[in-house]
Amino acid sequence: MRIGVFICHCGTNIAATVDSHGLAERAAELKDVVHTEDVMYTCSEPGQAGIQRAIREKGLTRVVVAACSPQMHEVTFRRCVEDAGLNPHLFEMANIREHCSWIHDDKELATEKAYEIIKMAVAKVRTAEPLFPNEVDVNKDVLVIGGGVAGIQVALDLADAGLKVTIVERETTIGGTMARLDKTFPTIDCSACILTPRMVDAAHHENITIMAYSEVDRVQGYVGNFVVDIKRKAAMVDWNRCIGCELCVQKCPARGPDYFNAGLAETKAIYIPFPQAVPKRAAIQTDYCRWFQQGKCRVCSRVCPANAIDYDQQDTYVQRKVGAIVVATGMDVFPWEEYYPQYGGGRIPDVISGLQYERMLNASGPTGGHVHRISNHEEPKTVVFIQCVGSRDEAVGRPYCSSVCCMYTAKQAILTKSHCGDDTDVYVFYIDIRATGKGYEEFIKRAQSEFGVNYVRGRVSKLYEDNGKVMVRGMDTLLGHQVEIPADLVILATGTTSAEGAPQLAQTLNISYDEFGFFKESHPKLRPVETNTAGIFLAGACQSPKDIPTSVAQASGTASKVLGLLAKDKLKTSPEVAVVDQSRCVGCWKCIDVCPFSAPEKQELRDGTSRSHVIETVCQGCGICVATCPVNCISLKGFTTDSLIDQLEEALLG
Amino acid sequence: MSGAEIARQDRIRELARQALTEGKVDYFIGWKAGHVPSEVIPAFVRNVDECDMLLWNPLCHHNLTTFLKRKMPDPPDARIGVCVKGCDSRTLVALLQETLVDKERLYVVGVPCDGIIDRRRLEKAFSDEVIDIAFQGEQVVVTTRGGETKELAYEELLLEQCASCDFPNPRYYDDLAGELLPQPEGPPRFPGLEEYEALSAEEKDRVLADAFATCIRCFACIHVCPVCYCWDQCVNRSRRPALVGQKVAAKENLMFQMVHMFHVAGRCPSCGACDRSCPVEIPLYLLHRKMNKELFEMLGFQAGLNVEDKPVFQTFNIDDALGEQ
Amino acid sequence: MKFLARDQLPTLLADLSTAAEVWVPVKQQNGVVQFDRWAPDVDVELDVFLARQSPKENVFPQTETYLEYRYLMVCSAQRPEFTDQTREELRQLVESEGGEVVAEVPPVAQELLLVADVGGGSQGEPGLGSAAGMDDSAQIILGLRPCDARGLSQMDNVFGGYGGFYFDPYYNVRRNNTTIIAVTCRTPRSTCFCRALGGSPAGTEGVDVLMTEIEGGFAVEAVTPKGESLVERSVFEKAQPEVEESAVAAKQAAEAGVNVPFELDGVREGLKAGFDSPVWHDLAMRCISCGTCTYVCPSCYCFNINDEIVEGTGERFRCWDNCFNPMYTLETSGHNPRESKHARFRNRFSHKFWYYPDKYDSLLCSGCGRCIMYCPTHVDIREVLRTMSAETTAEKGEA
Amino acid sequence: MTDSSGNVKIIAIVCNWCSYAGADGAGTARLKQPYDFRVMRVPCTGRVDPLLALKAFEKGADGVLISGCHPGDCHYSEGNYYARRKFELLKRMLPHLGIEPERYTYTWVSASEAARWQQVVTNFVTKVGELGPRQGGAL
Repeated sequence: MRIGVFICHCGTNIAATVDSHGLAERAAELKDVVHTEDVMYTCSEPGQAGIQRAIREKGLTRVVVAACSPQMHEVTFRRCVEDAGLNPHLFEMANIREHCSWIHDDKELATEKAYEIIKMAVAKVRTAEPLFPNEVDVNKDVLVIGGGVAGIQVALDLADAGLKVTIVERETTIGGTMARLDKTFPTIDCSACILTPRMVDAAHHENITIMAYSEVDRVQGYVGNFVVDIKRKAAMVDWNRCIGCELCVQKCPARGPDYFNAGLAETKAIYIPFPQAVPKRAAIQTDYCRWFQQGKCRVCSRVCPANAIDYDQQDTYVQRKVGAIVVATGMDVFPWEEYYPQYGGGRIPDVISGLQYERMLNASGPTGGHVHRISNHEEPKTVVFIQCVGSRDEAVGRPYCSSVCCMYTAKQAILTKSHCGDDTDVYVFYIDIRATGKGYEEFIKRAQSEFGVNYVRGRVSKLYEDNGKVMVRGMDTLLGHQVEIPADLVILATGTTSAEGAPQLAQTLNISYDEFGFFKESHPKLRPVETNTAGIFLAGACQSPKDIPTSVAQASGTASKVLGLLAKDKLKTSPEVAVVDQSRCVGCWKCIDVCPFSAPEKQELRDGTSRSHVIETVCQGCGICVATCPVNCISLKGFTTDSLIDQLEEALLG
Repeated sequence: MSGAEIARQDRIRELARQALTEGKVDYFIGWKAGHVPSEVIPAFVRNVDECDMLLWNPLCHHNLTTFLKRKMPDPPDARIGVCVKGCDSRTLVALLQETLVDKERLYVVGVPCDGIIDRRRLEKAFSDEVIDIAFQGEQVVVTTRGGETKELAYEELLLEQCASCDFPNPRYYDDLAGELLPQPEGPPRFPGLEEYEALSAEEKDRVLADAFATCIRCFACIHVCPVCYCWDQCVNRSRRPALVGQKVAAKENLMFQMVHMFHVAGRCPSCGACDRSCPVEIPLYLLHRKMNKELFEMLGFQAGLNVEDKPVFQTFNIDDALGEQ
Repeated sequence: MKFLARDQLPTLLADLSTAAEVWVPVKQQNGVVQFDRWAPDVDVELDVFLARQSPKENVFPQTETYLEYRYLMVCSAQRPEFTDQTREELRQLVESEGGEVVAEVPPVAQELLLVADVGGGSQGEPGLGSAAGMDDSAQIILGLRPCDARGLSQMDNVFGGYGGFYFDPYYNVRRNNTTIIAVTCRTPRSTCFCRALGGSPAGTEGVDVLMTEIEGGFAVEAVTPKGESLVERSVFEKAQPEVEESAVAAKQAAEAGVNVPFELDGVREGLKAGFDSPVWHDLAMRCISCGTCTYVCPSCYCFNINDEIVEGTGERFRCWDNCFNPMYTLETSGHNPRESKHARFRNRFSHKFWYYPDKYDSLLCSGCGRCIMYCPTHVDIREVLRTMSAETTAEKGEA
Repeated sequence: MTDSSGNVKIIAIVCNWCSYAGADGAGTARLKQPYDFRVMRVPCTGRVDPLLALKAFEKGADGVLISGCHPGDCHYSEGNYYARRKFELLKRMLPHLGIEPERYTYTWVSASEAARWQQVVTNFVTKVGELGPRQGGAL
């Protein structure tokens, strides 16, 4: 055995607190180590070339790189040693940066710790065995979860490239948040004019199936071979018959809150969210339906010309087999009412959210595009916008910037002027203006100079009703004095939050999410649209707050990653899987009990006895069976019990 | 011996005879007298005319379920009749839960049990060899080789676990030898731990270090255990992985026992077979009974109660409320 | 013959312990009697008939380190080739480390050499596999029964190079430094069968001094020259004639208490004839295949050898093994010729009464009965031997 | 707090997907941590046999910390559910084996909880440090 150890300086990232050169000398005394060197940047081209040269010239059979986290560069170095003819699994990383140099100050102690980390890695690599991946067939169909603008973009890109795509959308129509917007910044073009043609494209595309009013219930399998159970929620309307004529909606006597219009209006118990809905199909909100609540009515059933109403409809489940999954579940509006009592907590009628105002501005919205006060339906003369409600505010647990509010507030301020006239006073309370996109800064400037919107830097401390007005009390921090504005209408630039149910979906998919419910990308810079679960990708605002241009751009990026994955006919599976030493298996079948993936199976031997056998391409390498097997005859390649014990001994006895 | 005990013994013989006559089993496992009357040993009866040597009395401590586990039946596909007490039946249930014994090849005679006497404690009361133990009502008459005779109260000689038995009746059986006994009420009891539990960490460490320094790694505790069935493949012997050091020294010996304990966790009902079999009398119950106490407090779980249950570590509950921080 | 007054026993032990480590049966906290180091505050337990284990471990420890070693990296990054200079460097290293080079493995592995730190014990002179480094201080074992002493004497053959076979340095260093003071049995148990094997509760095989309990003290006889010099001590009084008479009476009483449950003649033949007999299956039925019987046996001697190593530093040691252990006969191929329980079971008895006697001219059983007492399922060696003897008769009868 | 004396030996067994990444995050954020712990990476806490933790104690560890994904967030969906039952039993048994309860803990740290990782490690190492190296030891 000939082990080479390469110790990285990482510029000064490691070398400032760890004596990389000294470590190279010490590591040379470790058993089986025949070559050591310290390198300025091991991951650089010359650094990697140095490793390959040492493998060739010194006949190295194992390599340890002591540098950054394996999550950063394990793949890089595995490829590097493989190119030099070594099996990539005869390589091990010692993380002396994230786990040592960056968290310590004392150079002597940090160097000692780094030495032990290296010893543990050497001990681990010593028992490493060459591993070889398996190949599995790839299913080239794709599931897109969420039919907003990002999901539609991904679906269209993939479908255009020839892949079969299924869009699962939990509402009755695709379109997502963008469908609820009036205009888009910085161009002030009509949101629907951009989006609805894309929705129609998706609906008519021969490679796209839209499953609206459906949710992902269960996901099994692995990259290239997912099996997804989809729940089709009962709409109480047979969508194969419904023609979207809306007769039922017109005649329905019962009303319920209107999610699509952000609660600004009511809708009928049987409804179609908006005229351009795709698919344009009716659904009954049973909570509000008289038939379901009181057992009488059935008006819709009587008026339906297509005989589509089905009061007995049940949820159904369908299964789809796909090779990749794109999560594009978007975002929700921050529920400001719960968090901002100082703004009335929702009890002042003329204080509304940005999305409500968006619906008010919209010509097909509940007010027909007419801006008025909620309290008395009069046109407002003074309109105040308050930014960063539910963003950049640690007091409400939202430290992040929602990234779209500055821009949509400017847009809405401009639209206010055009809807209500120049004589309407418009104020915007802001902390900072973030206008980093193309044409964004110019757009803000236009709002200020061309449209005369008053930007006041400062937070609003309190909103209260007084004499028919909403009193806006705040601080103008530039002028340094209190201001109090009697407003007719106050619009809160409510921030974005992760979509409802996002953590549950993440658990179903086995992907990570952050404390706010946004899904985590595999690496913010290197793998920004991948998740840590192979074959599952992200697009749009489900990952972090995004505006439309960014969502669409990312969606196309995601589509290209999916295409890259599915361009292969076969996929290599990780060889770090469980394997049974059948000569020692006692056939207690505990492994079969505990495996979440059904990877172990009973295999009959020639002598008639049965032993456990792990199907390599099904095994995901978690090792639950390994910890469960009483005779320890299952070992997890790459993480054998012996290698763990060796590491323990190095850390404790050395 | 009480009338009930005699009735049970008669019934065991009768059921064994029946099973053998009908060809239901190839052999029947019960208890019989050893080389001295004070000794009761496992009996393997193949012929009908041997059935009369089967015994039932408070010396029948052996958990016969151990002879059902892997590699024990001879021939391997034998159809076996077996007697089980309440505690024994729980180990059988644990094996059945894992489908590691074939129900179809098994004929189980359940024996309600009033409690087994602690022969070890009894013997320590004499310097001479105890060769006869007779039961007369509530009294136990003990005779030594030298001819000394003493009468002792049955109640006071019971094994600690029997004195507070929660399951005097078998949990699983095909036929019953005798009437069922009243089922004790209340939560399960885990006797004999209080004194040890009250010790400081340092004192416990001392007790265990002393106890396990005497362990000779004979594997009696493991091989006698009905739910420890890895036989030749026991990881305690394995060099790859080398989970347990092969040196016979206190640390390694305790680790050895930890392997046993963690591997039977969720399936061990504290039948006490390991404890009774240890040739150097290491108080194994301190570990195994404690483990069961903790499992009960942790998840309300008791091993080997119902065939359809899953052993506690082969399943989970999303709502497990445990003590992680 | 000498006499030792009972109240003089502590005086004797104190006297003996000045020159040697003295081991006596002691009742442990849990009531189990085991051999333990004597010290002034330790009570010698002679009432309990047999200690739980014989003092086998005093001459044949359950775990015994042969040697410790570590790898020196002579061909590490600093010393890339194995040259004369490397060899010289190594020589110097060895000098400073106090070990011995036992292997050089260039150029195949090119990177390591093995250095033995010690031979035998934990510290001392170099010398791989020799007993040079062993602790060779004297020990005296007092209070064991004649069957235990006989067990040791039976083991002597296998370790002592009998018949030109292997001479085990470790065992013999200890054995030669050990003095055995046995005590005649007072109350033999029903499990005793020394007499069936030609022994006696007052037997002297392997014994240096035999003490027999009589009224007021012990009748003391020296059996070997080592014993002769021991009983020279002043604590021993000259025995009066009645001491001798009492001793004879005590021995006779003990003899009378030991059963002869089978005839030794015919056992070996029976085992041989019945090797393939199905009766082994019945006999082994109760066996749970643990190793208790062999580990409490005063004459079972099997062991295996292990290496445990961490980062170039290792230890080679032996541990008791037993024929019920699956690895006892496991072959590298994975095949185990004694796969089944009955085959392992058969080996134990055949070895003690057939294979060992054939090779070492000695039985390997002294009839102490511990295996009967401590077997978790009370497998009875007497029953096995009786049954197997009958096998011959049956065979002969048929013939 | 930062770099302590180095007189106790602590093993931190962490899962690859959550806690290892969380520890990475703590490093990236330069969150100072005590010196006395060594990280061992496994794919999932479900891979961790409680006997491995006992082995660490047997080999001389003064403390063992196991950390994985939060329940419900396991990369393999169920690993930490199985693991926590075993870890809890171990936690309850260790004091019974003469090992102070402060010397062992199991917890959940997600990939985004860098600060939590720092806090978990610091608290644990501080507590074990206060107890000092383990004396004697049946295990």
